Amino acid sequence: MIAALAFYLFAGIVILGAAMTILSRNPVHSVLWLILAFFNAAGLFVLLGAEFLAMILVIVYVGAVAVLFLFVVMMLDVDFARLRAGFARYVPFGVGLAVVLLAELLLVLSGSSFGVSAPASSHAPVIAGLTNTQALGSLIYTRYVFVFQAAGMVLLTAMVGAIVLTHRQRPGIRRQSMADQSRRTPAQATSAVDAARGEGVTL
Amino acid sequence: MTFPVLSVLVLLPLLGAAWILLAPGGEDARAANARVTALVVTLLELALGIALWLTFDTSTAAFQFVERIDLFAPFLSWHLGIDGIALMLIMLSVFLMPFCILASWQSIHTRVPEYMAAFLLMETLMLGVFASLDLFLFYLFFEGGLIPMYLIIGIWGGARRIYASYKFFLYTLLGSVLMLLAMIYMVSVAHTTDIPTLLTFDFAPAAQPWLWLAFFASFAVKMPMWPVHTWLPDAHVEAPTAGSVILAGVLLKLGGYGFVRFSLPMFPQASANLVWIIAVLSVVAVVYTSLVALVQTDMKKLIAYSSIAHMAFVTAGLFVFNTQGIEGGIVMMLSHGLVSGALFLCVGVIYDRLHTREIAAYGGLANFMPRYALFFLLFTMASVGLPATSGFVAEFLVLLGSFGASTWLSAGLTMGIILGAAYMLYLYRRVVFGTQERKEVLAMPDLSGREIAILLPIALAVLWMGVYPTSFMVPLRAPVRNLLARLHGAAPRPENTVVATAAGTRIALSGSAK
Amino acid sequence: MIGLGHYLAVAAILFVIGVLGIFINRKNVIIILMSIELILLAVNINLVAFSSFAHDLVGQVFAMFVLTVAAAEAAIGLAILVVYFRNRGTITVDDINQMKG
Amino acid sequence: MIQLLVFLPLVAALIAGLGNRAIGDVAAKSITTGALFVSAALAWVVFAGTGLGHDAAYTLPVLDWIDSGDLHVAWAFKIDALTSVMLVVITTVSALVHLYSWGYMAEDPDQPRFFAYLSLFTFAMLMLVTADNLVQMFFGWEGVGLASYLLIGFWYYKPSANAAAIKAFVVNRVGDFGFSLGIFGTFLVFHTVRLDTILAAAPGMAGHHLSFLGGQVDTMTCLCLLLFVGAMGKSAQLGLHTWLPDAMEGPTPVSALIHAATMVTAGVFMVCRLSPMFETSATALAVVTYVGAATALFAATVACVQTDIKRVIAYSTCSQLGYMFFAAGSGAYGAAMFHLFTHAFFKALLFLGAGAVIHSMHHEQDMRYYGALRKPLPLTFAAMTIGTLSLTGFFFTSGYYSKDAILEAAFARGTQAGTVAFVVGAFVAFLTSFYSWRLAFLTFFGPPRWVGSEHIQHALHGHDSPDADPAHPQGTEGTHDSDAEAGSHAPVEVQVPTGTGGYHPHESPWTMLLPLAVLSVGALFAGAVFHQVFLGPDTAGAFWRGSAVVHRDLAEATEHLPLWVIWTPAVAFFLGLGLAAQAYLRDVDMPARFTGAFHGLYAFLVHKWYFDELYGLVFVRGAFAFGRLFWATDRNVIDRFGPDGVTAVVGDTAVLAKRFQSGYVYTYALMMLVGVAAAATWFVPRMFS
Amino acid sequence: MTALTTLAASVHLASVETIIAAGVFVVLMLGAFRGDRSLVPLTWVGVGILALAGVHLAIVPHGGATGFGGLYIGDAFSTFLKVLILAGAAASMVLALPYLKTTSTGRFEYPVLIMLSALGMCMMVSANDLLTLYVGLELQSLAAYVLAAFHRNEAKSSEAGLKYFVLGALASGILLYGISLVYGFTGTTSFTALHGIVRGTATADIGTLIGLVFILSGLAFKIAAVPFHMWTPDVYEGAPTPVAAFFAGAPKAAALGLLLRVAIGAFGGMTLDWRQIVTFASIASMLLGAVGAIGQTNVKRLLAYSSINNIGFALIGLAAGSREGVAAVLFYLAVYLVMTLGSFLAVLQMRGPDGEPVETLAALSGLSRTRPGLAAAFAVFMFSLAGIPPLLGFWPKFAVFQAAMDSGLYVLATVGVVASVIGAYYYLRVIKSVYFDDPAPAFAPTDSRVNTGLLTAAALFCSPLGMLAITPLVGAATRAAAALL
Repeated sequence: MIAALAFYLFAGIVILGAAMTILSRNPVHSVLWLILAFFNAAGLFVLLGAEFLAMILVIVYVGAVAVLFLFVVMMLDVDFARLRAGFARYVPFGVGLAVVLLAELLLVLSGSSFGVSAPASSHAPVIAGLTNTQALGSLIYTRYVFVFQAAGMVLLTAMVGAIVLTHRQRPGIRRQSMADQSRRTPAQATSAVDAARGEGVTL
Repeated sequence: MTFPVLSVLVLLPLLGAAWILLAPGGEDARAANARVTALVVTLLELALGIALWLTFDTSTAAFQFVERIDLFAPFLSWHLGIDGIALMLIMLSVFLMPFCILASWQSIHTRVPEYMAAFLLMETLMLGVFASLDLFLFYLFFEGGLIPMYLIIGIWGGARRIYASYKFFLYTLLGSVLMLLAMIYMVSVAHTTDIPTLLTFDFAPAAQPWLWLAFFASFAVKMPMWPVHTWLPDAHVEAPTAGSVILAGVLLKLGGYGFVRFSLPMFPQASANLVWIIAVLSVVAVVYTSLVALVQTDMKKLIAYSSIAHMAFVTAGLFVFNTQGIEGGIVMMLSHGLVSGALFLCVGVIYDRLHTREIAAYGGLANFMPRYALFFLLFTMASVGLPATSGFVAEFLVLLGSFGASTWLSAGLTMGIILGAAYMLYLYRRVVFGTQERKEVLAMPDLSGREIAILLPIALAVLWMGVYPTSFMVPLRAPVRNLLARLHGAAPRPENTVVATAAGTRIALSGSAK
Repeated sequence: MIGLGHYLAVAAILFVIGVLGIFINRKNVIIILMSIELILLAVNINLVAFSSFAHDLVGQVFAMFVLTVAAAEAAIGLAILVVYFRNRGTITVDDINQMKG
Repeated sequence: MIQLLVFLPLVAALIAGLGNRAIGDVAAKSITTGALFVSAALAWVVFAGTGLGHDAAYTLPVLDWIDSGDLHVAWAFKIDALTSVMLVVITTVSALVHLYSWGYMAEDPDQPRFFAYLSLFTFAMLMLVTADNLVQMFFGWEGVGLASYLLIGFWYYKPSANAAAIKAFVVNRVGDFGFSLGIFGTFLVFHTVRLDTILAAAPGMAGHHLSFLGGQVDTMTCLCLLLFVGAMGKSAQLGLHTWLPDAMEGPTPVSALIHAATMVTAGVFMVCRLSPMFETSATALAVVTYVGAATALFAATVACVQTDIKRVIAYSTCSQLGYMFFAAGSGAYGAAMFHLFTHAFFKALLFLGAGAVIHSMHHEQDMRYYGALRKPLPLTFAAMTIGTLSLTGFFFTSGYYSKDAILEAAFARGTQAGTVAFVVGAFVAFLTSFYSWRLAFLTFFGPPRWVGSEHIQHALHGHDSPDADPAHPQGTEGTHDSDAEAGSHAPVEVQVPTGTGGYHPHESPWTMLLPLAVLSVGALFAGAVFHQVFLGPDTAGAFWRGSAVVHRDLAEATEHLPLWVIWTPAVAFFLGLGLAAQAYLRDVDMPARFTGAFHGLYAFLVHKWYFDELYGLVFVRGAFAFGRLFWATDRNVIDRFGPDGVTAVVGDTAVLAKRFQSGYVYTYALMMLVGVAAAATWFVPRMFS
Repeated sequence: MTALTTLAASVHLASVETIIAAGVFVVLMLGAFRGDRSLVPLTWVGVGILALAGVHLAIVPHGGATGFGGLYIGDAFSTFLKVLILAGAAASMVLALPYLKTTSTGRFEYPVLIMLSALGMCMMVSANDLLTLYVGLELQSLAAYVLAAFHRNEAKSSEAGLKYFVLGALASGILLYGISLVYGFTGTTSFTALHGIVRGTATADIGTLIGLVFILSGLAFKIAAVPFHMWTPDVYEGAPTPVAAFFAGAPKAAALGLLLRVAIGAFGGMTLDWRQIVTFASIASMLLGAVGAIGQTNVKRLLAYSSINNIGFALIGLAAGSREGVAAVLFYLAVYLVMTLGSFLAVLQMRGPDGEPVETLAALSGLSRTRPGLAAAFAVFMFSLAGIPPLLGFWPKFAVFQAAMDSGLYVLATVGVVASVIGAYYYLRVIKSVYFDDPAPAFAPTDSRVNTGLLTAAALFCSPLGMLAITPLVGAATRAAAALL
């Protein structure tokens, strides 16, 4: 009963958050709605027994991705006044189409038998006695090591990509050079000035 | 291994083209080299062709000089060989080529090497079509011919060359791709690309009409038959003289050759059942295009329309299912190749002098270009089918054959003969007869030695074919007999059936004979 | 009782909202990026739900990789957005049509 | 010998034609004329052997021609009596015309070409008559057509000549349409085109049926009528006659040779040659008779109102050909051939005589500007008179025998067609007499009316020296324009001013007069000499020896005709002569009064029964209209809905696609959504099945 | 110990990927320390690494062995495609050098990103599990997004990157949603297992089917099949030319290979179902690709439509669903890769007097006068792309039509040939510009021997001489197809 209530609460807020994300005029609000949706989705994950994923969602998504969004929204300093409101001409058509698609999906999802009754084909059954995190960990580092490594390459790509696109060599900026710092000798850095007492020096 | 004469025949122009394109030197030197090389190569080809003819065994319908290398088995072999029909068309091609080169000797002065190379490439592809005994090899050559012709029209053509070249290319391409599908189907059913084998393969009667129609799409456009003929006048008008010659002389024949080589023997039932399409279109074409030719003001366009009418004779003849019709159709191809080629050369002669194809610009040439008038007259008469010219033999045989098949067909085609005389003589009258006042026209010199050297051999060939066509028909006999044997049983019931009387004399009886 | 169907329905709705979000607004490209995140979230809910009801961890593993990749995707997306903004000074969807036809 | 006879003119033609200006006028003329005289001599030898003598008919193969399946056509010469008659006629007249042309064409700059054409024509005509098969006959048929075309259009700078040449060729082609279909049908029926075989088998085919243009028709009737269409074209029978008067645009020797003596009789020859075939079909014979009679009548009526001297003779020819046909249709092939034979002499004579007049009158052809020429041109006058007498059938001239024979045969035939032909023939004989004498009186009698002629004026003031002419070819012959027909619309019989204008016509040179003399002899005596040979009930069979059907009973029946039938032609002759004399010698205003009174009839005749107008409207204008229509169809229908249309549709689609490629991300996304949703929707119905 | 042995075997199986991954780090490190000046040597290092990986292709087992718990498969099919991918990637790296030098985009990350993308592609074609598929695809895509926007000072380039990214991410979402459905309805993500399950069911389960629809849609985006094609012209136009060349080549091969693997390898039992979608996409691509190209004035856009058009033809082979069909597609891909790379190489030669890239069709006018060799190359590529015999481009078209006819898809084949005629129209336009029109200002002469060499090689390959390659290519493609079917 409580589980059901919790589900409807989380589900409702997820959907609300999602809807508001795309409908808000202010992108900052959108990001905040998105964060809300993520939190509640994490709640759904917990209800489904996927605690590790719920945590990841909160930490990675809310903690990193959503904040990144927020950061970019702020950074781009978009002139919101200039952003035109209103929808594209064929939005009614698009919405109708989306509704049809949704109806079809619901139809399909409600009327069919799922492959969940075929445990024989399962490569990674849930093992009793292991926590969700332990179970995932044991899978990722064994059976899925290849994909795991590949995911690393994906992140590397993202890194390289982000750098190659956004990193700029600004001419006016002084950069730290450790080699130069190490090589620096007192002779270069200091000069002995024979200062006359009481008169100070001019450098 | 015997001397691969067909391979040499097919590939020699290619080598020539390569040499022309790769030859070093300045522009003038390259142009000169191109002209000479092209002429030498085409003359060598002619010599080879004559040798081929002389050594050809006319007593058999079997393919001769066969060569076979399985290049990309199972779907393509370098498989060459000729029968009498192919031989004669090869002769036509190699005969016309040197004149094309000569005709372009002076009139083409831009990008000469490319031009000559394109023509030599053209020759390779044309000969390849006639010599192929592999289905897809045939297609390769058949379709490949579009490229050089497209370039020839597009680069060296007239004012509307772009439109004409597109129309030519796309129209013919559309036809042939449908044929390609049919070929693929055939190979998937018969499991071979070998034409001799396919010639005796019996395709399912249900599939035949479709296959036949697909081939028809290709050949009808190529011929061209009414109503898919409109590319031809445009292409002819815009093409340079030699391009028109090749187009009319040889390229149009590819369609007729296709009908003889593929449609008839491979799909005999479909040919018999769908012959009405051919008959109707042929008659319409003859009358329609002849009337259109009558009102033309552009010489090349007029001859182009007359070509369409003549090619309708070819189709009509090929599909009357008797010896005279088929032989007549083939002779018509040869004759038309020579005559229309010559007519285009004639147009080219005066075009080179005055640079207009408007009929109205000329007139009175008989007075100051008598030699030209004579040649032009001869070819005009051959075009209208005057006896003792090649045109008569062809028309006569076709009409004779068609009478047995359908008197309607025969009567319709004969109408075309009347109209043919009208428009050709009308053309001749307007160009050669009459008076001339304009100085620049009057200043036109009569035929030069080079031009006579071009026209005279063709004229002699036209007369030879008219007076003693046996030379040209002997090679056809065995293949045509073979073809008719293949068609036996599938041929449509002729309008008038023929029975033998007890007395032994064969007489004709109608269905209601007493 | 809450069954698999309920979760799938939520995911389906989220998915459609995400898809809608891509072409419903003409304003801000960032919203499109967020819509993509919504779509991925929908997928994840699906995967986890299936996984949970099938007692099969593959779905959850999958979802984890989706999360990872989605993070990378977001990074690159934002990077491109920044570059675009630097060039054009705008991120209005309506303005992104220098190339068309 | 036959080869030499036939090919000598060809060789001469080639030498003269190809040599042309290189070998010079004299050489070309000598070669061709010499060749023709040799041929003529040989022809008489053949005639003596195969015709008058008793040499058997034979066939001389030369070369294979077309060999396809069971079709075997060879170049071969078939020599029999019929052929030998034709050989004589052709070579003799041709040789004389060659000779005549020396004088007539003396001023022309293109003489080699002219003689080459003449010889070429002779060759083709010889090929026609010696053909042993229908295809070779067709070769000759078309060959003479070509030569005729070339000769009519010889003065190529004259638009009217060009038009006439094309008209001749094309109208003949219409006839050939029938001829060739006839050949095809014959081959279909008999499996051969060899005359011997066909004629032998023809009687056996009577009563059989053939499917033609959707209907079942009697085989032999169908074939004969198709072939007869060819004959109609070549022999200018009613319906296909329109080219012949226009053909007068050619030089006069040509008219004499081709359009009087030889080519136009080819149709008659053909019918006679194929007489065993025609004999199998009464229908065909009746048609031949009616067509012949109608032509005779038509041409004679028109001839009565023509003012151009050559046209009068041309219509006369047309009319006489009608005689020949209804003779043939009546079964009197011998009479037809005999009339052909005599007609060759007197009609050639008339033409050449007319040519001499024209030559003397500086190429004035309008009889209204003649008059009183018997004094300056006595020899020509004599020749023309002989020709006229013969044509009108004066007693014991050649024409008398042949025309009588025809009328009698038609009457004796006893069929409805024969009777009609007889009545018409008798009336035409009257008309013939009238217009022939009208011509003679207008030309040679009365006051000189030369001053009104532009040609004469031109000659007097423009070009005193005829030698100056060659440089400017326009002056060589009259500028009568058959297209314009200007003269025909004004009342023809107007009074023109009289007077010589100071012009002095001269008699023609001997080269022209000698042929006239020779032909005069023929015109006078050929009938008397040969009529028994050709026609006699006892001798005809021995003469023709199967080369043409001879009805002995018909020949005998003509011996026993009522007296009024026998005298009818003579009466007609005198009536015509009398009327002509009254109208053109005594009461010279009578023609004008007549035309005023019967204006409608007169206009009808002057317009030649409106055939040209009708054909011009229906066929010429029609063909051009359809040509333009179809040409427009090419562009506006076929191209528009074909390649250009497809291109346009593709182009429009391209524009649409380009516009749809809006550049906006949301459009693209929507499109993707559409794709997904459509694919999903496609499969959703699957759920309920 | 056993686990380690298995792992070692798997790593050996995936040594191509391993080498490339290691190579990425090598180049990245060298680049990080040497900087952008060393672009040229680094590029060649990258080419060397790809070549090394290529050599390994011959060594590693490709008899259909699976590794990493069944996530990875090395078979003749993947090997064939990897050859194409590596060749395409290597060529894209080399041909970019002159462009990068002259357009201030000469940064060492270019080869790195290409290699990362290649790595993703190799993973894709070796995927034996939806998870591998997804990660491989994303690896490839992410690198590609960055590459599209690589010319970061150019508005067009960043717009291309943005569009590509947004739509690509949407496509990934659709794909993923499909994957999740398939996973849910079948209980597995393994291709091997899916193959068994799908074949087992008499009529395809609707949920699986809808999942498959979503998956195919996602993949259709990657190969730019209609209606998921709309990004292509914009991205090709906006992206730097070498990048566009790269996009048109290797990723298409990889994605189409993946599509084959999924459609035939995993869902072969549902051929009758997905054939309808593929047929539609094929027809729509052929027609729209042809029609869309007609109005173009930008050569790169034109080539983009050409790629849409060509994918349509390739899909005919997929629709056939037979071994011949797969072989035809692979053959098509191989030839298409060369044709498209050749075309872009030719486009790269189009440079104004100052070396700046020129992309308009009008600039090609009269090229045959100013640069006959280049003009001839253009002609060869265009006629070849149009599929006019005897140029090599005819044969793959021929092969797919043959496959379609053998499978009884007569209508599809007929529409295909008609579309090929429409398509010929715009290829002819290029040739018309090059040969028929009056010359435009000449391009700056080329300074890259390597590119000229590559261009010549590609042109020779596409010329009738290339027919010599038919037998080995078709043989290999047939063996590869046999591994799948």
